Amino acid sequence: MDADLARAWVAAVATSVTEHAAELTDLDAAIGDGDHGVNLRRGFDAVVVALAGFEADTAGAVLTKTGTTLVSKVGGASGPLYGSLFRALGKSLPGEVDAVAFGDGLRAGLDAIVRLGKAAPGDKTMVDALTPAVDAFAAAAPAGFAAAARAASAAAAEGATATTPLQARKGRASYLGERSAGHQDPGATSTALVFAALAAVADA
Amino acid sequence: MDADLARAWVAAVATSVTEHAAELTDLDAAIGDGDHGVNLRRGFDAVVVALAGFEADTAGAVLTKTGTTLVSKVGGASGPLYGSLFRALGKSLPGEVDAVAFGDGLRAGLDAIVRLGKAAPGDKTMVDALTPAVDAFAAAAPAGFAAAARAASAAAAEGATATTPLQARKGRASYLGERSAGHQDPGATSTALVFAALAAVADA
Amino acid sequence: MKKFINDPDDVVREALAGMAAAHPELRVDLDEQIIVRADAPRRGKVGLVSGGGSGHEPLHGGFVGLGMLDAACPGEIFTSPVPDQILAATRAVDGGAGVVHIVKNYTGDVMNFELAAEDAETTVESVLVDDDVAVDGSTWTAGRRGTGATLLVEKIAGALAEEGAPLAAVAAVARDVNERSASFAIALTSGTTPAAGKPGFDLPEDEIEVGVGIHGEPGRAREKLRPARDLAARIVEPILAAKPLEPGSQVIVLVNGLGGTPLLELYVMFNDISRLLADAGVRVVRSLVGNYVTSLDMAGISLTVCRVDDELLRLWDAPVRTPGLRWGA
Amino acid sequence: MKKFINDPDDVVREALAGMAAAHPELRVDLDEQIIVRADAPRRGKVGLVSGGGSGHEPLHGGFVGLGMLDAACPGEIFTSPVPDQILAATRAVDGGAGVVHIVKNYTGDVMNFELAAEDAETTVESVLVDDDVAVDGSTWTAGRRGTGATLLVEKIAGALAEEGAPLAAVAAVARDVNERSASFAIALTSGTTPAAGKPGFDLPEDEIEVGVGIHGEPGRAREKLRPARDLAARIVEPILAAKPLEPGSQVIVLVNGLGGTPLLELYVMFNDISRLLADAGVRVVRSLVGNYVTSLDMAGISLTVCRVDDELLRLWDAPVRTPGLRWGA
Ligand SMILES: Nc1ncnc2c1ncn2[C@@H]1O[C@H](COP(=O)(O)OP(=O)(O)O)[C@@H](O)[C@H]1O
Ligand SMILES: Nc1ncnc2c1ncn2[C@@H]1O[C@H](COP(=O)(O)OP(=O)(O)O)[C@@H](O)[C@H]1O
Ligand SMILES: [Mg+2]
Ligand SMILES: [Mg+2]
Ligand SMILES: [Mg+2]
Ligand SMILES: [Mg+2]
Repeated sequence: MDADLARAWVAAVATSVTEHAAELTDLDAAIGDGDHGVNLRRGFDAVVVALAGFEADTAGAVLTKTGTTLVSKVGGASGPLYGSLFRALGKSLPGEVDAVAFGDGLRAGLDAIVRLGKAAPGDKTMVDALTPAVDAFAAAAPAGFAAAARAASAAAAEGATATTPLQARKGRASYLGERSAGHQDPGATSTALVFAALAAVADA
Repeated sequence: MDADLARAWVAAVATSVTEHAAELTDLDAAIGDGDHGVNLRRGFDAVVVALAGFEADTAGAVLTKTGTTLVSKVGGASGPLYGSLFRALGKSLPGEVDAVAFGDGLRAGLDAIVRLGKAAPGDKTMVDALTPAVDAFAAAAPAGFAAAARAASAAAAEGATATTPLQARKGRASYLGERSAGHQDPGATSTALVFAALAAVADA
Repeated sequence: MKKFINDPDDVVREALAGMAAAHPELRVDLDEQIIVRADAPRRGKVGLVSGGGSGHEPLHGGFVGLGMLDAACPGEIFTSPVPDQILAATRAVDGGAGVVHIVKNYTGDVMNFELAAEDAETTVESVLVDDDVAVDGSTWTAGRRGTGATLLVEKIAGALAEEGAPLAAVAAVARDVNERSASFAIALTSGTTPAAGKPGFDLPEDEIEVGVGIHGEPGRAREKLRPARDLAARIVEPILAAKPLEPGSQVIVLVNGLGGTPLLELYVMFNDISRLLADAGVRVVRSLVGNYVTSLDMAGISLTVCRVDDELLRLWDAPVRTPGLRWGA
Repeated sequence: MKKFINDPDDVVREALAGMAAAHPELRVDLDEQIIVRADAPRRGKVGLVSGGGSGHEPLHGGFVGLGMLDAACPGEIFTSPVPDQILAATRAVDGGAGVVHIVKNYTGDVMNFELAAEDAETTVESVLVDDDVAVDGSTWTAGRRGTGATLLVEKIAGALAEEGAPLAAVAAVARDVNERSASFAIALTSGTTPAAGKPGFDLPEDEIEVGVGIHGEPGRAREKLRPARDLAARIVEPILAAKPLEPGSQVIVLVNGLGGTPLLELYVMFNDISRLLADAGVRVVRSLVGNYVTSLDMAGISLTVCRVDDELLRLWDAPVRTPGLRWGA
């Protein structure tokens, strides 16, 4: 991944998040406070603006900037979490980024999210989509970036769907206790969008 | 009319007002503040209680007590108005009350309402039902009390219906301007109930 | 209808009992249904009594205390109090210097206060509040309604009474404040009285009632919902038309929620309203934003603008200690 | 959805501009999105910063001023503020004695305040408020939510900071107040965020949500609507169960509307609640009834009970001068 591909990815996420904002917000209204779509749209809109005026030669710089911008524009739970993901990913990337290095970077991102949010798989959070995505990317990395991105995207989508029956143990949804079961987690859903965007730009 | 008939009348009004409370309140909700039925029910309930413990030999005393109780229990516009009607009526009645004397008493009641509320016929108030009722009672008084009461009741009902197309110039409904037209006035409607009750007990 | 009540018929009495429990610094007489300052009557002080239907809280009971009302008599919901209550309140605050009745201009309020004043054992000055410029004041109506300005009248007259001014002066300043005030209101939804159990009127999702009062009644006209800045203009215009203000005029502004409007939205409206007033060259010297003169749970807003001079401003700033309005004490 | 707004995305910024216009005694920084006491930073005074999502007004911006917060940072609606805002607020109130962050216990708030504290150039003590006993505090959840007790924490810690107490003492008293407090809420309707444009949840005409928070989320259970006295018991019971009170305990009570509940109904509830507390032998020494910690236009009520000793009561009674809470000044 080079700086242009990183920009393309982030732009694709921005588009996707805008398209799915209402859906994410509805999911969040069911078991949270109904702002997840609005939060991410606001954040990625700001990222697009920030990157437009930002000179960068490397994917790492682009993604670090993306993370920093998310942290300072989103707020809520998803701001620091997605912000940390992109920041840790960006910071961990070397000058030249191949699939394996990117896979390592994703794992650094996952670690950052878990450090901050202390969620474990099964807690019904974005971690439930991110963890299998990171694993799938690493496993498929030898087959090349595009293949790894496709695998990660499929795994994230599956992970998101699998949150539906779970009872939440982290975030706002946990306040609902048993009533949180039966709804797909908004953050896991947006994580699937992030990897779908990655697969799309990697294929192009 | 003797004390017993006066009591019967007031009791019949109380029953009727309770039965029609929702209807009166709905009429008032359309062009006022939605409390006319509640106000009158509260008032006549209190009158029933007050009269139960009240020794009185004359219709005049019963009706004066009715008026005083209404004034101190109803509030709003209808409290002082109906209170004054019954108070003035009661006070004006001699010991022996025939139809003519009662007709004079009703006129005294109408005068009291007009003195207090300053409404003219056509202003879309209870005066629009009361005025024709008082006139009809006086006109039919030579035919006896029951006949006069029947005539008054018919005239009051007609007067109430006739308020529908009018634009209100007094009371809350006047705030609506032209929008007050097309609704029957709640106070005129309750006045029709008062005379219907009179006709019913006079006939019995 | 969902409400935190036990029985629609008991709401006012139970709320009064709640006020008694919450405000031991006030004297609440549950039999007479009045709320009185603990230190009333004060010898030589003009007593200030107001009241009206319930459902407008904190008006009036929440405005009893130092520097404002001496007593309030809450009627049933949207129903003026009865003369007995008003008389009891008048007696309770009569310190020998006379009593001012602050009466919102509604047929029922006017008549009940009039009957009470006739029977009062002290000199009573009745002051009519009729600030709502949505209603034309001609003889074609019952006259302008008393709404938001009531708060200003009670605060400023209360401050003057607190200073020991005589009856005529207190009544005069109350009338002056009313004369200088204009209000106008818009509703997004109707409120629901416990007795009716359903909204007073139904409004489609994209329509509003313009020129409403504070009793759940429909307004002067039904219009389309528009952005806050347009609604602000819709409110400011009739106010400035009815009581024109010279550029440079000093005003106190009350941006008042009708009960169901979040404070956040009131501040959005204040932002647009204050800009419009500034454009008109008017100087907002004091402002109050909140739910003060309400109509149960109606989602709506009213604006009251009162032109003041330095003396009125001084009285506005004077200490007040009531459940609903408090500063300097 | 009908709201007094221009654009859902601009509500918070415009409301902030409205606050700036309405409260010239505060310093509102529209770029940093913070509300700051005019005299901040005060040399040697511990700074008090709080914040959280908007939609809870007057919390927190309405509690900035003498004797309470030094600064507030309002996030987007129901969205915690970002670290930049919190940092800016921290800087603005840093008088060299350290800064206390009062953080309601929500994942987003905790993380954003944490990130800000890491970057702060002064010593920061973070105090977590988690008074909502509807949520069990086990590791099965994100922990108890911070709700009504936030007002008490801000008021009492603010009073101590105003007296010049050191950082550790201010943080300690804040934690102590939180520890002594318990809250529980019931909603009759959901609120509507401008962004979503429709209620967060739908409720049938005869059902309520029990154990709700202040973000429009559903509660712990859906139950049938009941009379006020039964709802009062439904609220008081879990509070007394979670934080038992010895007979004779002194408490401060906050009966708080969630935004869409008329004051009249809050007093009806206060009547029933205070009776239940009296039955339990608890002494209500101070009470506050009104809409203080809201959830936009949600019709609902929360009760907060805080056991106090004489020192906490003294701090509660100390002067406070903010838009939303004011006495003695
Ligand atoms: N502790 C946590 N760790 C990881 N993800 C979390 C955690 N808490 C919440 N989330 C994620 O954040 C999402 C909600 O984000 P958002 O709605 O933007 O923030 P908020 O909950 O503050 O309103 C949830 O759906 C969940 O996936
Ligand atoms: N000035 C008046 N003169 C005569 N009747 C009046 C006057 N004003 C109002 N009314 C009558 O009072 C009725 C309303 O009574 P009610 O609803 O009990 O009192 P309120 O208007 O105070 O809520 C109106 O329908 C009308 O008939
Ligand atoms: Mg959310
Ligand atoms: Mg009425
Ligand atoms: Mg009425
Ligand atoms: Mg949120």
